[in-house]
Amino acid sequence: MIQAFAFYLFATVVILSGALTVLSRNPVHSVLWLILAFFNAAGLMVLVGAEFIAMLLVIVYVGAVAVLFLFVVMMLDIDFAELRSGFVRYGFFGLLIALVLAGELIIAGGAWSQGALDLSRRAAPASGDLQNIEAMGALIYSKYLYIFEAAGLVLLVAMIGAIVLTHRERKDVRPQNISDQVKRRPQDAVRNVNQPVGQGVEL
Amino acid sequence: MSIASSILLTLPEVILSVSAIVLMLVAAYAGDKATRVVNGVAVAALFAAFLSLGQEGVAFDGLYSADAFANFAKPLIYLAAGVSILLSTRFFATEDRLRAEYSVLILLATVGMGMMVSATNLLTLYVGLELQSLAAYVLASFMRKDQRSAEAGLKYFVLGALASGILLYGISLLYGFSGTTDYHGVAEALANGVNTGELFGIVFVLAGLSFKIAAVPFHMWTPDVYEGAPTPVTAYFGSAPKVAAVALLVRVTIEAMGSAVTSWQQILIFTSLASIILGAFGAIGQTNIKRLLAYSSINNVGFVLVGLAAGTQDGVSATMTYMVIYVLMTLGSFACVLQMRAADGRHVEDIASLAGLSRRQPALAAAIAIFMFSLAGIPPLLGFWAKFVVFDAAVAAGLMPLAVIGIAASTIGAFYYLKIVKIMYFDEPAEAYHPVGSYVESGVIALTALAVSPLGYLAIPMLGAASAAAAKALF
Amino acid sequence: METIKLIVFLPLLAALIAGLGNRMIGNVAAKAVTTAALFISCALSWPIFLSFLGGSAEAHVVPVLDFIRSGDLNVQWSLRVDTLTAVMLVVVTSVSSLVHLYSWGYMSEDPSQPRFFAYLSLFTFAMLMLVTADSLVQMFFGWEGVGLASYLLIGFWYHKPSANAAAIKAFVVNRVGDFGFSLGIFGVFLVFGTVSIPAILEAAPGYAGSTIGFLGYRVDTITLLCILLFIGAMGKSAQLGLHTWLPDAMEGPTPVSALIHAATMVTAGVFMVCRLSPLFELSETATTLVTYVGAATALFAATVGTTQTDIKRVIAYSTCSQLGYMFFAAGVGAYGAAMFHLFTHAFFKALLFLGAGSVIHAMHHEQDMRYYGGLRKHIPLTFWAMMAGTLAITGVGVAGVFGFAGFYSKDAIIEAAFASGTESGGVAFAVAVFAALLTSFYSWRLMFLTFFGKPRWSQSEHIQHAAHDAHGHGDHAHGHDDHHHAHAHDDDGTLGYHPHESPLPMLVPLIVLTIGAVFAGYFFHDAFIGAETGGEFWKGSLAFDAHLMHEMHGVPALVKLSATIVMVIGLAIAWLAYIKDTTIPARFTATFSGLYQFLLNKWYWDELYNLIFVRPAMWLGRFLWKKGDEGTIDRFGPHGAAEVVLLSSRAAVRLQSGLISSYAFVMLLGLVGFATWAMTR
Amino acid sequence: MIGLQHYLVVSAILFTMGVLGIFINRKNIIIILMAIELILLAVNINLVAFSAFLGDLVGQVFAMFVLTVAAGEAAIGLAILVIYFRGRGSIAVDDVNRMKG
Amino acid sequence: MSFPILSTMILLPVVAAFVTIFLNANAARWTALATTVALFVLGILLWQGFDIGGPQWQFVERAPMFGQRFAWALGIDGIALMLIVLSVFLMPICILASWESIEKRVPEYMAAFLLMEAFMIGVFAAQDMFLFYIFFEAGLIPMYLIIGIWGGADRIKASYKFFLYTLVGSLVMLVAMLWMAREAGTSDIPTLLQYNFPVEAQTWLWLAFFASFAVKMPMWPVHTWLPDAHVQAPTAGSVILAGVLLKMGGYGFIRFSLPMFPEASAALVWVVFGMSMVAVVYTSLVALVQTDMKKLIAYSSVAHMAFVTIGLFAFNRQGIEGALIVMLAHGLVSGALFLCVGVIYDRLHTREIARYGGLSNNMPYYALFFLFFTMASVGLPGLANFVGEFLALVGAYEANSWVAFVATTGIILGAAYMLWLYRRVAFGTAAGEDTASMRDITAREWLTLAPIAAATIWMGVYPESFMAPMRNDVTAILARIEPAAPQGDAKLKLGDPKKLAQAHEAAHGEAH
Repeated sequence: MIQAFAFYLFATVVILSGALTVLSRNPVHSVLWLILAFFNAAGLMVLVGAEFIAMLLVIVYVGAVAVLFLFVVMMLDIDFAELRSGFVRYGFFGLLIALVLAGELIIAGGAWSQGALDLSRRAAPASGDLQNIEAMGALIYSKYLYIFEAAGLVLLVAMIGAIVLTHRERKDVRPQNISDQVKRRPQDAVRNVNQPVGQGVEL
Repeated sequence: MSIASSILLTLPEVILSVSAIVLMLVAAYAGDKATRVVNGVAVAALFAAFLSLGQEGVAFDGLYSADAFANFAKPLIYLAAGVSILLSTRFFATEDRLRAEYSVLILLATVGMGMMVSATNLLTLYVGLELQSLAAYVLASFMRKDQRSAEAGLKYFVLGALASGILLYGISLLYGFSGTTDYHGVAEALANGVNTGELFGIVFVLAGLSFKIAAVPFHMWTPDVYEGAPTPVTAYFGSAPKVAAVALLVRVTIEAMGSAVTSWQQILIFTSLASIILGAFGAIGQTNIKRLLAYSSINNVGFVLVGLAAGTQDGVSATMTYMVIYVLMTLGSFACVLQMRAADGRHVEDIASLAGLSRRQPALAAAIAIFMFSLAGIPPLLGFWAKFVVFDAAVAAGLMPLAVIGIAASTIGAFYYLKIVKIMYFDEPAEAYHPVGSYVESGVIALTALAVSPLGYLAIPMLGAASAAAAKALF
Repeated sequence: METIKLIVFLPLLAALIAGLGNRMIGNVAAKAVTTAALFISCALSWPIFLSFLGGSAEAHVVPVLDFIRSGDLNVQWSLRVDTLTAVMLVVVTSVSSLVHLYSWGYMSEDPSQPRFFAYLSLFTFAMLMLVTADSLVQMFFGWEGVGLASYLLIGFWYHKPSANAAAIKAFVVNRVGDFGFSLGIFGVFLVFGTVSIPAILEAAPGYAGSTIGFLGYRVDTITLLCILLFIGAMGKSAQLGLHTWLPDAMEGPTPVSALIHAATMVTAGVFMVCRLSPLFELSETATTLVTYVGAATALFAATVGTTQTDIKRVIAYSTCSQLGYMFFAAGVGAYGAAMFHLFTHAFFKALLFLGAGSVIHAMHHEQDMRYYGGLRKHIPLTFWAMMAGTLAITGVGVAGVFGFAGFYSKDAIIEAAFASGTESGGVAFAVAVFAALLTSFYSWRLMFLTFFGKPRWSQSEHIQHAAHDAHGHGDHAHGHDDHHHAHAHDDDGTLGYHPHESPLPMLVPLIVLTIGAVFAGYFFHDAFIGAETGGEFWKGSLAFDAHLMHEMHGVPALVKLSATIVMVIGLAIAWLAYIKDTTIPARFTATFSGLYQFLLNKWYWDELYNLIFVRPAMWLGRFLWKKGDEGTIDRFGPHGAAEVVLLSSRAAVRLQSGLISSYAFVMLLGLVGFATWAMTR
Repeated sequence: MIGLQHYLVVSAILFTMGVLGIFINRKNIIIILMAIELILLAVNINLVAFSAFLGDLVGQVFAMFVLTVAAGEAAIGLAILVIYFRGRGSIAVDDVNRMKG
Repeated sequence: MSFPILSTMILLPVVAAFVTIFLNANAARWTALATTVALFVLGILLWQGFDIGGPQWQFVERAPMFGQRFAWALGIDGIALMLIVLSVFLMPICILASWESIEKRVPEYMAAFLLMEAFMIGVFAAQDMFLFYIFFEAGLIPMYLIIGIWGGADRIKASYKFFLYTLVGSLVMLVAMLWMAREAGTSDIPTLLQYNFPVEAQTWLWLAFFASFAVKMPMWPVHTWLPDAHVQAPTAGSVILAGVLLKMGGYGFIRFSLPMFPEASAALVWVVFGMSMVAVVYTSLVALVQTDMKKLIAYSSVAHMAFVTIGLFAFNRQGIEGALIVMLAHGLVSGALFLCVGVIYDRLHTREIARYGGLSNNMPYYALFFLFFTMASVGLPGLANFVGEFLALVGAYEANSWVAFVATTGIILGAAYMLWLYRRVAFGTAAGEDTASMRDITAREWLTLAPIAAATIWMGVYPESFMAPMRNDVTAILARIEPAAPQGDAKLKLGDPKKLAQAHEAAHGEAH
């Protein structure tokens, strides 16, 4: 009963906040609604026992991605007054199509109840003995190691990309010279001077 | 299978990712000065990856398959990637500035593409696809001072992400209703009858992948991105990712959905015809050569799908043959586009500037003419062979209406290819181009032109055998 | 080498030499070569004819070369010599050689003489190929060849628009006939499986009464074939309906008119009908048609001839009319008579034309008889030659004693028509008698207007021009002004111009032909139409009806005399109107102006054809071009398709709005579309 | 009892809203990026739900990778957005149409 | 294996074309001339070596160098032989005709022509269906360039129309070929000629091939590309277009449509006949009112080609042989007519008929040649066209009297428009000073016209030389199609000779 209540609460909130994310005029509000949606989605996941994903959602998404969004929104210094309001590009027709899509997706999901579950092809059946997080770890570092490594490359690409695109070499500041920095030794930077008291230092 | 032997099977990807990481460090360390060296090493790495191909087997518990099909597609991808690295040097040197990250991103994208064509699991498919896509988004907006480049990147990114979302949703449905992400598992599940959920999974996956190959109606990004992206990047977009995406689509449709041909064949037929026709119509009014080639690529994808729609081993073989020839034509065409430079050295993309090229630069004009006639599928150029095999497959599969409509529509396509030839050969000369004298570009043009010339027919037995072997691996 | 080959191919050789040599070899060489060739041919032809006359020769075929072999269709180039051919050979080579000779004089001032002589020889070659044809295809070759030569010669003075128009008209109208001829040949091959004339004639009786499908109808086979072939004959022989080209053809030089449009080519149709007479005999419908067409032509042309003022046109209509005689003679079965008339007609009609040419030559290319008059004294030789011709054509003679050429042949035709006893024969007889009256009238009218009365040439532009030239300049732009006196006698209607007799090369042919016109009938009538001798002479080369010939000799005396009677009446009317009281014609035309105009305008055939064929064809051509090709086929075909493509292209480009949201929307539409399709499938 | 069906419905609605958010929006590209996050969230809910109801962990592993990729995607998306903004000084959706046709 | 003469004939011009591009104008001219003459000599050798009455396919070469789907298979029968000879005969003449009139970009021009020649020979020599297709289509490229670069003022539209029109037709044919190759398991033409395709499929296949060949031919109503292309093409381009390219359509009919789909051909014969009948009358009338010389001749080509289709689909020997001869003869004669137009176009640079006139005065030899070819064109017996048209019409009459009736009107209309043209150009008076002062044909122009004239007479007087090599092939085709031949409409019924004889007697009796 509690579970059902929790589900409906989370579901309602996730949908509402999702809608408000899209509909908000102020991007800052949108980000905040998005964060709310993530929290509630995490809640939904917890309900089916996927604690790890739920945590990831909160930590990675809310903690990093959503904040990144917020950061960018703030940084871009957009003149909100100039942003046109309204979202009636395809108006009624667009909405209709979207409703059709939603309807079809729901019907598609309904297929679940028609056919019996066929569990014969499961690749990684969940066993009761392991915690969710443990089981995930076991899978990721063994069976899906390859994917895990690839995911690392994805993040690497993201990193390179973000740097390549946004890193600006400013003319008014001295550029960082990595090799100089790395090559720098204490003896280059520090001079031990045995300075008599009362006399100035020759620099 | 041990991890070690699995890693050995993925050796090409390993080589490429290690090189990418090393080169990234070099780039970070030495800065843009090292670009030429980095580019050279990257091409060498691609060549090394090519050399390391040839093993066959299933790695990582069915996540990855090194088979004849993958070994057919990968050299093509490496070739395209290598050429687009080679072509980039001079372009960026004149237009923007040389940056070493370019080839690193290409290499990483190539790793992703390797995963795509070797994927036998939806998970591999997704990650490989994203690895490639993310790199591509960056590459599209690589010339960050150029507003068109940024706009291209933005459009590509937003729509690409939407497509990924659709694909993922489809994957989730397929996974949920078949209980597995393994291609063969999915195929088994589909063989027992396709329920609505699986059907939607199929449709969504096809839709997502159609975006990657720029098939109608998921093609809208193509002209804008092709136009906005830096030309070497456009050359790359037109070749390598297309091969990877097509190969991926082929593998998914045949290996994972092969048991439910009827559920997707009609969709592919529609997409194919729509692409052929819309690509042709769209290209006619264009004044920008890159945009025109974008529509041309949409048009060509339509023909590729004709082969795939057949759903037969012949069809797959034809599709892969088509891709080989298409890649050659695309790389050649873009190399030619790179030679289009105004007197002050700026690159121009205006078709009108080609006017009378045959008198100013007869060799270049001849090369472009060869590519255009070849793209139009006029014999005796090799482009005809590409169309021939796909339509042959379609006819053999009994898809007569598709073949007839498709082939008739290719006349419309011929119209705009002819226009280019007309401008170069029939019109009065416009302002002369800046002399280029890049051996790399000239070499690429010469080699590809030679390959799609009638001499290319001599390679048909080899190509036919290889593509047949590749196709056989999927059945 | 058989003689016949020499006869036929010498003119060709000469034509090639003169034609290709053209200006390189010079006038004299060209003229000499062609004329010599023709005289040799002529000299070789007469022995053949005489040997047939003497009964010592047999019909034979000389093969030359394979022509077309296609399955059953096997056509050879070959030369057939039999009586019919022999008759034609002498007619063709004799007239032709004389015309060649005549042209030395007549064309002496023309700058393109080699071309002219080449054309003449080419014509002769084609005509000889025609008459020696053993197969219908070779006959068609000759048929078209003479058409070509005729075209070239009519249009010889190509700077004259009227000559060009006449040339084209001649060719095209002949083509209409050839249309029928061709279909006839096709039909013959379909029915008989061969185009060899002897084979056809042999097989023909077996097909009597058979029927065949044609344009959806079932018709009698032989009738169909005969009619189709006869259409060809109508075209070439200028029979009513397809006659319009012949008067216009007078635009060509006069020797051409004499050779082609009087003596030889136009009789090809008669020749063809005679050649195929066994076939025609099998179809009563066909022969009846031939009779009626012939009679109608005879009448029509004779009526028109009475009103024409151009000397050559009068003779041309006369020719047309005489051809009508020949056809209805053939139609009633008197093929021998038809050929006989052809034979005699060749002589006297050539004579008349050449005589007319002599007059024209003398009168500085003035052809209008209204500007002649009193020429008897100026050009007496010409006058006498013309007189002989007129006597011949009007058929002057006394039965059993002597007659000019036309007397024998024309009377034979009139009698045969009467004797045939058929309805069509009766009609033909009546028409023939009336036409003979008209013939007499217009022939004498010509003579009187030209040679009698007072000179009227002061109004002629040609003469004025010549006189002016002579006054203005000492030089002789026109070579025959030599004896022209500077002082003019305007009061006598001569403008001081005195015509003079033609040079010798023109007179010799006149004299020779005069002999022919006078004696040809007398000497040869036995052979051609004798009831007993005829069959022996023709030796089956045409369907000689000895029975009919017998009948012919037994017709009532009134019938026999009818021709002579009407001749006298015609002469009398002409004398009254043009000698006695020259105001009669004007009064007559004023009274019957409708009839006069009708005749003067040649029954309005040209206008009619112009209205129903020429102008509609042009209009239709333009309509099909502008409205058909450009307005419909291109508009809805390629150009329309291009338009649609461009419109679609614009639509496709407009779809590409550049907006992310619309792109996404299209993707969504595609997705929903696919999903919906997949669900509802 | 809350079944899989319920989750799928939630996911479907979220997905639709995400899609709707992309093309119905005229104001701000950032919101489009967020709409994409919503779509991915919908997918994740789907995967996790399937995973749970199948008793198969692959779905969750998949979701994890989706999250990883999504993070990278967000980073790159925002980077592109930033350079775009630098060039044009605007991120209004309707302004992103310099190239068309 | 003997010397691969056919391969040589295809590859030699390709190599020469490649070389030519790098030469200067004059060297290019001479190279092209030398190559085409060499090919002509090879063509004569081919004719010499052809064994009449020998095996149907001679000079066979087969190199399966293109994998499974098609092979480099060459070989000729008599029909192909004659068409190859026609091509190599016209080619040096084309080069000569372009000697001076082409001034810009000569090397490219010559290269285009040499390529064209290679493809033409390839079309006729191909023994593999797909190889045929490749050559068939490949010819579009050089022709497109020839029209587009060296053509007249409105050349671009014309070149597009030419290219796309013919392309769209043949693409449909390609689909049919693919189906056939799958069905029969081979693309080898000799094998396919013996293959019996299912009757219900034949109709579709036939229509697909028809789409291509009818356009190429061209048949009404898909002929409108031809006048445009002819008008705009340079002289030599028109010669090749009229002389050889149009023949590919007829060749296609006789090589594919008839023997491979006899039942469909018989069933659809009304389509061909209908279109041809309309073409004869329609295009002749249109030709009558043209004011542009080349357009007039182009329209006349359409009418002449209708004789070819009529003959081919007459289903009898006369028709087919006639059609073949018309193809050869029209190749010569219309080519020569275009050369004639070219001669005066080079002098006055207009094709407007009204600008000429009275050329007989200042250009007598030109007038003679023009007259000669005009007469040949109107089908004067003794010249080439007559033999073909006559046989074709004989065949047509055997098939259907309506067709023969309507088609034969073509000889009237043909005479009308050709003579009307000739009259306006050669007769009358010159339209201007410039017209009157044009010089007569030069030695080079003699060299282009005289050989064609000689060939025209030869073919007209002794067509056996040309028909003999093709006879056995026609027999082979007839053997394929005769079982399916539709019945003619003549249906000769013999009467009762006895009754007739009585009737005759009776008629005579009355006369007594």
